[in-house]
Amino acid sequence: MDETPESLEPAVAGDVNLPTTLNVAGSTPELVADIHSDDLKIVMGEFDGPLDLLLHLIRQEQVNIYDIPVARITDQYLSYLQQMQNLDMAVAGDFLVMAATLIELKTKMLLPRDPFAAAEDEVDPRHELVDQLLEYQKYKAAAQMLWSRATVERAVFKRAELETDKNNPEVVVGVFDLLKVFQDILARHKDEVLLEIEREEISMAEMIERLRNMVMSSGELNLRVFFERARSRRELVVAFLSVLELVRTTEIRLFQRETFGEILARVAS
Amino acid sequence: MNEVTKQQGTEQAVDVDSLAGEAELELASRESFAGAEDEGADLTPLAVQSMGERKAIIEALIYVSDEPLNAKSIAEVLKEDQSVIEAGIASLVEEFNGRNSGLQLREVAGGWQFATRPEYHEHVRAFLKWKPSAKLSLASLETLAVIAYKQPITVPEILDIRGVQSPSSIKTLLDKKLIVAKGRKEAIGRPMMYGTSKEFLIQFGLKDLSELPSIEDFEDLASGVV
Amino acid sequence: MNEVTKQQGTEQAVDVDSLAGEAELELASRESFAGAEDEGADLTPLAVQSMGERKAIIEALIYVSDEPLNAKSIAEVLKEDQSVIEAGIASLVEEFNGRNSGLQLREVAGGWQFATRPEYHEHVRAFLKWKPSAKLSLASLETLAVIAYKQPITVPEILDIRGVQSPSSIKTLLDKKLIVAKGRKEAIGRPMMYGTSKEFLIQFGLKDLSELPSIEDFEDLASGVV
Repeated sequence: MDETPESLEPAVAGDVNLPTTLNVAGSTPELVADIHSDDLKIVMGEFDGPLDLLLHLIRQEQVNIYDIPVARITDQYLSYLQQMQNLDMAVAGDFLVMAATLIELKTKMLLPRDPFAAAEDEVDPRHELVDQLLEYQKYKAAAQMLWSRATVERAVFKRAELETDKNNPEVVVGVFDLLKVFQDILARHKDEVLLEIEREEISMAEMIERLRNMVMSSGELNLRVFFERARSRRELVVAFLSVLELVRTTEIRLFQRETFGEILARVAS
Repeated sequence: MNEVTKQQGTEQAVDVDSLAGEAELELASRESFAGAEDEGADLTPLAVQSMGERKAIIEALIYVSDEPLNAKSIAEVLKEDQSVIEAGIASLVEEFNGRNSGLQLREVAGGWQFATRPEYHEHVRAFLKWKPSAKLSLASLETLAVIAYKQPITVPEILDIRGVQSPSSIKTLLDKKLIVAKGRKEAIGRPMMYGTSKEFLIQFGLKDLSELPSIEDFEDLASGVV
Repeated sequence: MNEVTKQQGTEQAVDVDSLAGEAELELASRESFAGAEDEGADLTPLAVQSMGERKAIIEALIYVSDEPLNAKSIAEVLKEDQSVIEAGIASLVEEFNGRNSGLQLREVAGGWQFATRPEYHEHVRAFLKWKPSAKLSLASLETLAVIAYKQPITVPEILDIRGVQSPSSIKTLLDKKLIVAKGRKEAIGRPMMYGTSKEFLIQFGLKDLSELPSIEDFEDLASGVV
């Protein structure tokens, strides 16, 4: 699941001081003790997604949203993901996609500008991300407005149930209720366990292990071959990040035999 | 009408800050207070300021109470003398009687409750009878679900799936025009087959039956993979 | 109360003409209207005599209705012009506001309903020992905000705006009946579209969707803060 399940939320939500006024910026990450282990974990549930985390970092760094220092924010973002690695990677799926976007953006920002292009023709590579952040911010603010409304609504009470209501034990239904009811009947009728096909999610740690093994066993690995094993966009992002990780820890190094040739990985000696 | 309601809106906008302190992200479900449990802390209400306010609070409490409410209980909540509360109630009763309201405040089983005035019982009765209902009982809903997903289907086949006889549900659904007869099945006894109607599509906001959610749609939501 | 409930069978032989009997029934409990299933009864209500009576009847009907009740429905039951009913409601609203009542008549989800005034929430809460049960996470609220403003909207489109998968939020919102399926989008995979429900309006105290502030209003707010 790419989102903290609802059932886990109270532990988080209980400690959040929800703003009473419209406060757009993200919330603060928090360290909580996991009752099942001795580790302290960072609760990512507080960030409602990568955009939320980005907004938080932008606010924390007090930088202009229209002129994001991509390198700095990207580093911050990645170090955040580092801390998340102990968490279930499935939770971080969308966070990884954003990591890839940021890294790509960082690269683009490093490229020299086309000296012949007119200044106004140049599109800021950050443009799309900024738009996305601004759009997201609006809905984040709208969510707070809804929260305020619900809070006010909590001060208003309707009459208790009358016998006339109770004698109409009826339900308002939508199509999903219809489906749910139908499923319940089938389950009741057949009492048959549905075969669940697990959608396998490979974690960052597993991907790094896979990369390590592939490089070790052949001495040299064509990254294209490695990337082609990825079966989903998410897996591809994880694969990409694992390469970055092993390069960063200088466990492997990358090289090309010719300009524009295949990128190969080798155990760093 | 809009003028009138607008002022309500502003009136309600007052109190967010004072409410927010207690609140987590909580939505009042309409019935949620029915079986409520005590939270214990900070439930001490403000002291009542005036007779007018006292009456208003008494009115509110009687209104939300699911049982006739006696002066003693109200006095306990407001931490006031029972006689003061009794005076408030008497004044309220008089007020509701005086304004020829559709509601009355009356004493039943040792407590006070609101009720509609008997003079208007015919209108109330007509209303309750008339009240259009897009609602279904659970039994009817189950039958409808089976028909929607398995149509055309006969009554014995529905019994097979639900494990319960559904004759009255079938009648209800036919009455509500949510299902229609779809000819007879070429089988012993030539039983009638049923399917969903155009009215069904309209009520559930569907263009056609292919818009019904599938098991996959649901499982995707349930398993978190979409 | 149980005596009365018992009568709520399929059919009952209440002598409608015997007003005395009826009145007794009314007095037995405010819920007595539930028993009004007598098929033989003449359900055409008496003509409304005066504006005062009309207001009283409107008040009674809104009180017994389990959902916010709109002027159109009242007009249909009373066989009167909707504008006349609307005038009656407006006058009632004014009356309740004027007398500093503990109750208000307010418009929500396109209908009218009585509710306690927010000013007295502390006393009501103390009395009910009320603890809200339904909770929404911030993630679910965000998803709900996107759906409210962009409906009908598909799950992938929500992902585009929130930057995060929202299936468990969608499921929560469906379970709480705050959103409903709104057919399928004519696009690859025919994804299900979602929109907000009547329950959404009720729980957030909205007359209709147009009462939501424009999403562009949040733009200035949002960019002002960061």
